[in-house]
Amino acid sequence: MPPFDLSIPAQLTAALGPDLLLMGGASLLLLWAAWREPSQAHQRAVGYASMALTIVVGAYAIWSLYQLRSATGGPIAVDNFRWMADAVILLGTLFTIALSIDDNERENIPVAESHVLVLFASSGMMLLAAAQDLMIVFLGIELMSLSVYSQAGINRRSARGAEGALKYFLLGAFATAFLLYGMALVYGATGTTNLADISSRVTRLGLAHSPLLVIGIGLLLIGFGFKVAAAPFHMWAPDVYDGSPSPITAYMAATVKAAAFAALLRVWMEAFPAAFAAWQPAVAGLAVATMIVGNAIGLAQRNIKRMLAYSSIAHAGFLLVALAAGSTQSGSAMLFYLLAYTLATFGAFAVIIVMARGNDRPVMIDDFAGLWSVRPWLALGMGIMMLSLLGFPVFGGAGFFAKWYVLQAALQSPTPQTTLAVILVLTTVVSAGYYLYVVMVMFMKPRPEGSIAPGATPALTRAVVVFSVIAILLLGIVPDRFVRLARAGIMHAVPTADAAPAATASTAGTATP
Amino acid sequence: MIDFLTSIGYMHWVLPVLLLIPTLGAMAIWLQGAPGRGAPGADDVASGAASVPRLMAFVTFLVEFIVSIGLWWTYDTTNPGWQGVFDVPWIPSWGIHFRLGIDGISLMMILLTTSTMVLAVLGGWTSIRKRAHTYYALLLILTAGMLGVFMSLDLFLFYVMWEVMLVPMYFIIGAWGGERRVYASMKFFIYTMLGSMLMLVAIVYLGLAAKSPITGIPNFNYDAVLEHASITTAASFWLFGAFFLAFAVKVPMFPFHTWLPDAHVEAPTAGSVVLASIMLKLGTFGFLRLAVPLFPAVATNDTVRGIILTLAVIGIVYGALVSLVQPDFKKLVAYSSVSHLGFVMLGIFALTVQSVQGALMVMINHGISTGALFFLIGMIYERRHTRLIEDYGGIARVVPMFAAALTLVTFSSIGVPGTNGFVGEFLVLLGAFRTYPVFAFIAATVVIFAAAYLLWAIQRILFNALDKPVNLHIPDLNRRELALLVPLLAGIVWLGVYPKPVLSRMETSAEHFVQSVQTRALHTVAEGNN
Amino acid sequence: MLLQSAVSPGTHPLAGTIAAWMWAIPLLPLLGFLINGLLSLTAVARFGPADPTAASHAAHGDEGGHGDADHGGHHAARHRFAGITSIVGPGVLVAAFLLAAAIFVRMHALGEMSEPFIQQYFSWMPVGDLSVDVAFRLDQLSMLMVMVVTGVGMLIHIFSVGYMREDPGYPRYFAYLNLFVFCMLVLVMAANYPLLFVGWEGVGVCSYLLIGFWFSEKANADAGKKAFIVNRIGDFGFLIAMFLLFANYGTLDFSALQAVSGQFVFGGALITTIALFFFLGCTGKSAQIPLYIWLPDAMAGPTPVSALIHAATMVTAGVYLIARSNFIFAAAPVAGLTVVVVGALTALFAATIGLKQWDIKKVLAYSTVSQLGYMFVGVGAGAYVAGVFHLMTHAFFKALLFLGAGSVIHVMHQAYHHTGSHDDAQDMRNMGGLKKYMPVTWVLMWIATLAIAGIPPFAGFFSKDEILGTVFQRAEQGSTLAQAHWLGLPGTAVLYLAYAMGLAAALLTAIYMTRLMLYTFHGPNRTGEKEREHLTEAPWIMTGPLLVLGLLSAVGGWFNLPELITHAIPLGPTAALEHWLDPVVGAGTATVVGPGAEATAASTETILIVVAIAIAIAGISIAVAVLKPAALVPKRQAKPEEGFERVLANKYYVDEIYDATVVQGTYGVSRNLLWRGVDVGLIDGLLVNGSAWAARFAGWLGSQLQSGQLGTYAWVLVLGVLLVLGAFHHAVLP
Amino acid sequence: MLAESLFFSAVLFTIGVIGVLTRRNAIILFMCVELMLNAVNLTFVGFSRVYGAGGQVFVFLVMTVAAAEAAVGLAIIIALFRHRHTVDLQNINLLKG
Repeated sequence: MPPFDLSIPAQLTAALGPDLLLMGGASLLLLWAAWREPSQAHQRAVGYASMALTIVVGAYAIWSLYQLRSATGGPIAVDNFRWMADAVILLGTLFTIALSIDDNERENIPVAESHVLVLFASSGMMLLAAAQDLMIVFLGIELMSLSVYSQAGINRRSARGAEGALKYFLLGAFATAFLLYGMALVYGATGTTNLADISSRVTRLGLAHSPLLVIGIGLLLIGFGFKVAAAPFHMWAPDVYDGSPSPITAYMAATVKAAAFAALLRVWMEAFPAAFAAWQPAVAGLAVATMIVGNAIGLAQRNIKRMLAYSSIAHAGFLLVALAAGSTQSGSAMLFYLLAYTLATFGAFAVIIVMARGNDRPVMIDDFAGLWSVRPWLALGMGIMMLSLLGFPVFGGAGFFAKWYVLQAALQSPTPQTTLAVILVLTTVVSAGYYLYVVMVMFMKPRPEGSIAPGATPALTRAVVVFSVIAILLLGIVPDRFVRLARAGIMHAVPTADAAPAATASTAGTATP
Repeated sequence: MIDFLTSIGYMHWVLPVLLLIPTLGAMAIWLQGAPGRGAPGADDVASGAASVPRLMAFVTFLVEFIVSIGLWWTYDTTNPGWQGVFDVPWIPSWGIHFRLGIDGISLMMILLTTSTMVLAVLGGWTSIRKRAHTYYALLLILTAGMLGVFMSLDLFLFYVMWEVMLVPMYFIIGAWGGERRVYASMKFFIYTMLGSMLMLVAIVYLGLAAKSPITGIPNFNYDAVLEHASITTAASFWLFGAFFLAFAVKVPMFPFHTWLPDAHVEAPTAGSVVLASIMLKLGTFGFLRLAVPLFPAVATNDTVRGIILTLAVIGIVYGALVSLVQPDFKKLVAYSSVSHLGFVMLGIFALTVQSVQGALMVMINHGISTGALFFLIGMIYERRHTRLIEDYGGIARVVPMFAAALTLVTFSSIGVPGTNGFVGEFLVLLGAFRTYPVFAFIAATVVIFAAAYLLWAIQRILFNALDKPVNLHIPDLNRRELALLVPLLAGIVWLGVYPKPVLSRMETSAEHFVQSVQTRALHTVAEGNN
Repeated sequence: MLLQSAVSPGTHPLAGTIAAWMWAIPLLPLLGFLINGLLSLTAVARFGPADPTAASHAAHGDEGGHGDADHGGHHAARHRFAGITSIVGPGVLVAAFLLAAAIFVRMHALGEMSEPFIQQYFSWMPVGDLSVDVAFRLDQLSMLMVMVVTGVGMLIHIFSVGYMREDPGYPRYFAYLNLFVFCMLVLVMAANYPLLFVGWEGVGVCSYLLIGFWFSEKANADAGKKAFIVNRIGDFGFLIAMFLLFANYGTLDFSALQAVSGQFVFGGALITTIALFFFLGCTGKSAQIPLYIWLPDAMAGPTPVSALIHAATMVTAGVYLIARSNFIFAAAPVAGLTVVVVGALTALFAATIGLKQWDIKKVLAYSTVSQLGYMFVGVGAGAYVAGVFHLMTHAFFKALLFLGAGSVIHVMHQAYHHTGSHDDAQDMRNMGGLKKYMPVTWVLMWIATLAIAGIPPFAGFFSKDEILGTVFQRAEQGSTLAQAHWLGLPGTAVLYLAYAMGLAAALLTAIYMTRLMLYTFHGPNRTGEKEREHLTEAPWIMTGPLLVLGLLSAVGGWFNLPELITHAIPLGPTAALEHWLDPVVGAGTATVVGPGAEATAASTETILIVVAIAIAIAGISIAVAVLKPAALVPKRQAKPEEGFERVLANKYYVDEIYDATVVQGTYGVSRNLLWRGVDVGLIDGLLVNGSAWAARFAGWLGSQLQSGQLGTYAWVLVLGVLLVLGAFHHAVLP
Repeated sequence: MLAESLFFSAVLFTIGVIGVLTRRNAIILFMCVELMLNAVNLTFVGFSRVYGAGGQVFVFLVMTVAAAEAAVGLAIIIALFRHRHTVDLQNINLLKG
């Protein structure tokens, strides 16, 4: 199908309707947020409105998904992968705002704009998921990043928050420069910023070994590697996650990562399939380094947010395995993984929010000691999150299928990534060392004498936990429907990495959610 | 009996129902009381809070056992194929089915499981004093997982069930265990996971190797993988290695055994019993069901076989020798398990009908005898709160019933003829001697060491002078404990004297196993040569 | 009934006769075991509280009850079920003996019976081509053994009623004893090796339980355990022999094996190995070098147990096994010579130790070891009949000796009990002059002593003489044994040597037995003044069985009179036992004798007999001449031995040597090398926890890099840039 | 001209990188990043000479974004300064491990 002509309103809304709705709505909400004196009530009201907007946009995106429209070429992709990614992103957005409403109240941050910032960041992410042009990628990344930089420091009373925000900002900008340089070089090599055009020119002109292109891909990989916190570009993540408010940390860990991976996958699969041989070793190496670094250092953590930060790094490594496989399954495996990871991460952070003590004091893993005896349901929820992050069947629900899918993608690749698969599972065993430590502390350690029970769980936070647990467990028992949805989300360009162009049309065309 | 069972379509629904009963039971128990009721850390037995869940658990297990026992009659011993097959698509996009079925081997394992679990509840009747609801719920989930492994005819399902068992056992050890329970449970979990994770990769690989050429969807159906998976010789070695590691840890084979003593020692009685009686069998069952049949050429490769048999025999002798010097009775029994399970491995890899049947018998016998030993240790521990052998001495005078039971079980574990222990070990050694006389010869020396370590232990517990005043007033077995031991003791004698009903139910499957592995190994080798 | 459902086809002459009831012979003692066992448990069973944990916290108020159950047998009241046990325990044996006797009569009436009568009950281990049935086999050999076991067993059971009645563990004792008889009967009646092994191990278990019957004494429990473990070493050999048989001949059934015995390669390595492994089993069960060490310790059990198990029946199982496997041993002359050598060595060696023992039962124990050596010399030399004959006569006179010693101990014990003394009731130095107080026992013991010493016409003379005579014949006449070589030595030399050793042992036997009699019954009495009043003859329930055994010891030789004697004096049938056993062992004997053997000249035979008698008389004379019972002092005042006497009294320090090398070696290796070294140190410490530690350390190292310094992060990032670009390096190169 | 501009921009970019690596003041660090961005802009412009206007559009995009970035960045630096009264990055290491 031809690309949409964005100058025709009908086609514009078909291609960018949810994005425009979100951006427009967010702008209006920003006005409303700035209109009143900061207060908890106002913050809450804006938060609810933001959630409502998110739900509407989400519904719109899912409706679009079922329209089965697709178009090739052009700056904006209209395909199932995009809508699926949007759905995952918006789910994370919804969770973030819900948690923020409660967390802002608890931490006394009466900033209504915080929710709007989340919406803006999310609109950047949606752009990323849809970007079929490097310019749009850049725009999306910056829109997302700038909003999140501010988010990280939203608690102005927190020195830790400010430090985190600064580190994030400086390193983020630094990495963006590499990303941008990469884009410039790719542009220089191919003369275009459109992904489909890049791909066709690389093939047509035989640019797969062009130094400009190859260095450009490398620099792009570095830029994206920073955004997804792949080792060795991960160093910012633990500090920033540690310093930021917990909902934002979850947002960064799950949703930012989801968006970055969506864009990474699209760029790689649509623009550089012909250079597979060039980038595969680097991506694989990055995956290995990330898995090892994340899981090993995770073992040494006593602060739960930092632990989850390293866990998040490790998961980036697992996702990179799917990318390195470059198989038809990579895209859907990644989507499924991101969904499962989003659920588990937000669930875990929701519990951390409940456990927080305020006063800028970090939550330590040992604070969970004996949680089972005072808050059994909470402990159970956290246990399920941990097992899900570990990728354990049934009790970890969706987490296991996510890992399974990635493994399947790795092994189904035209060049089966057995080594990566083995490293994946071995580092998973290492990760059991810290995930289980949390479980152990909650269920097997006594509650320390004189420790205060955590306060009541606010309604929205509880809703997030309950929803995550139920979704994780359900996905862990009957994942087939979502697997099929994720399958349908495979982009049209992906199979070219399999060097099977004939399958391209059929996969994208016949797939139905 | 058969007519009645056939008339209600028993074989069509029994397998899923066997999984459903404990799952529902667990939910019911948990919802009934946990986590809302009762102060945490309170003594549920004394307060009576434990009586409802344990009764529910007992009834559930009893129902489960009664439902399962029908298999004894309805199982068709002449049919070497799967029976009671239940097959529904689970995740069709990945070619995964919820496919259950049994053969003679899994039949016996299922019956062993369901019967042991009834006793396991009784065994912890008064010793599980905290958070009783959760404990019994976990025990039920554990049962579902174990049964699932025995029934699975889909590799994916097998893996899922394999892991499902892990979590309840982790909690049972970690939350209801002894002093070093945290270390033990963590070690147990990570050790086992290390083994099983590589198996996961291997399973994915196999499923993809058997994928449909038309749709490209992988196929995890056991039979499909067995028949259609196209694997290169080199790959099959690696894949076998992955399965080997998973199962060897579980068995446990030397040198992958060190989680076992810790887990056994720290676990509560029912945990130890389940570990010893059933969970260890899952490892050897894995060899019988997956590792060997899927890669017959590797399993019969001289080098591989030599290594495995060497490890098995080392385990046999080593386990016995290390048992000899254990100060802790539970640890002693744990190491003796290493020794006994070595016999199973020897039997499986010697690959004669006698040795395989013997291995199966050892699996059952070890379940009964070692289970009984752990029950007995649990009983005496409940009275004296020590497992150290030297803390006892001469107590046969104050607890004669206990002493009589322990002595009989000990004889069974030693393998005295007339008890079940002899039948298994004799058959394994006899069969193994035909193909691997040297290994069998070395393994047979254990008849000496086994007598040495166990008799020395029970002498220091039951006999000698009753010289510690604290032991003067140990109460003897109560009626519940006696009721729980009697079936085990009866089983010991029954299987020792008349094992034929059991042997005949496993015979077709064991013969099928040996023959198919041998012919398929030859076939594969021939293909490789072409 | 299950047991009758599978009786073998009715073509056999014994089918349909009383012999069809042969299954009941072992089952009767089993029934006795069940009844007595239940009685024993019922009497002591006292159910614990429903919640033991709660109870153990509050238990200490409950005084009494358990504390008084003293199993030491000193101060307790008679067991409340003693009456029932006194009837059931010996009753089942009497019934079994009567049944066996009836079958024997029926069998004897048949005259020639070439085929064994086999009853199959059920299939025990049917696996593939292996088929092990629970089946009993009645032939002449097993009939003989059944008679010995039930007969002697019955007498000892009756004796036990008197000996053990006051013991608080009375029903338990009879339960074990009945179980033992059951196992022993299974052993001798089994129709295949695995079932024989059931009995073989079963008697070991009972022996274990009975040696440690008074388990509260550590020494007793130790002795039981030692017996079992040492026996297990032998059982290992038995198992290997079975595996070899099955692996090579595909069956373990006696009849089937006999049928394929034509395939045995005469003197081949395989058959020799099989025979040697069987013999390893025998050295364990029958207390031969090097595994004899358990038997003297086994005297820790009640004395009737020593008589039944450790003298008359169980320890002779090895002899039975070789006789039963004669077709195997006959085909393996090297193995046969090994048996002869080990038997002769044991006979001599044990006899020397017997010279310096003070414990009356220890003397008898070493005597038993020594006599078992004789039996092995016999069966090893292919004189299966002679071996079994000595087995039988030994059962009579040794049971008598033990029971007599039991009576003495019983009486001594009673005396000490009355005065509250704690002296050793078994030490001969504390006895002396008992003939005055126990005349009946004294006479009977002398009969047994003369029998064991080999004085005609008592039973031992005939059997021992036949063994020694046969060994001499085998050497002289160029049998297959004589033609074989043993460790390079010609078989003839080995056999002559064995003969000489046998004679030497006979001399020593006469000496130590006379010593025992002199010190116990003659000379002055060395018990205290107060004890002397209580010394009296044992009750009739004990002396009654002694009388029967005395009779058998006296006339047991009639069962197999040599032709030389019947030729001269027509006392009875010539070589009755030999004829009786011929269908079972005849072929084996013929193989050993080899073709073209001539009968020994009557003159040679006469000389041999004269030498044997002379040696026996010499032994007794030496003992009477040298030993001075009057000079003995009670144990408490005795000085320790010196020089070689001390070595003998300490049994050549064999136990100590075994303990220091084998036992401590095993423990040491297990504890320090395997457990602490390999398990805890290497596998768990270095590999398992080591890798966990390494992962943690790596994590710690990584987290140290995470310094919080933005500069570091930037450097690492740039380093990463270089690495990633480096990873693309290969793509640019052509 | 293309080669020269590419080389020059690469040099500029490297200077920026070195600046980031060596300086300890947050604001100077940020300036170095800006330098890097501008180096990239130069590259785009250079390539535009070959390929047409596309690169120049990108440059405008980058400039706009950089401005926004500066706004956010300076705000963050000020927020931190309020807490720590310094922008020397060596002293800013509350978060580590």
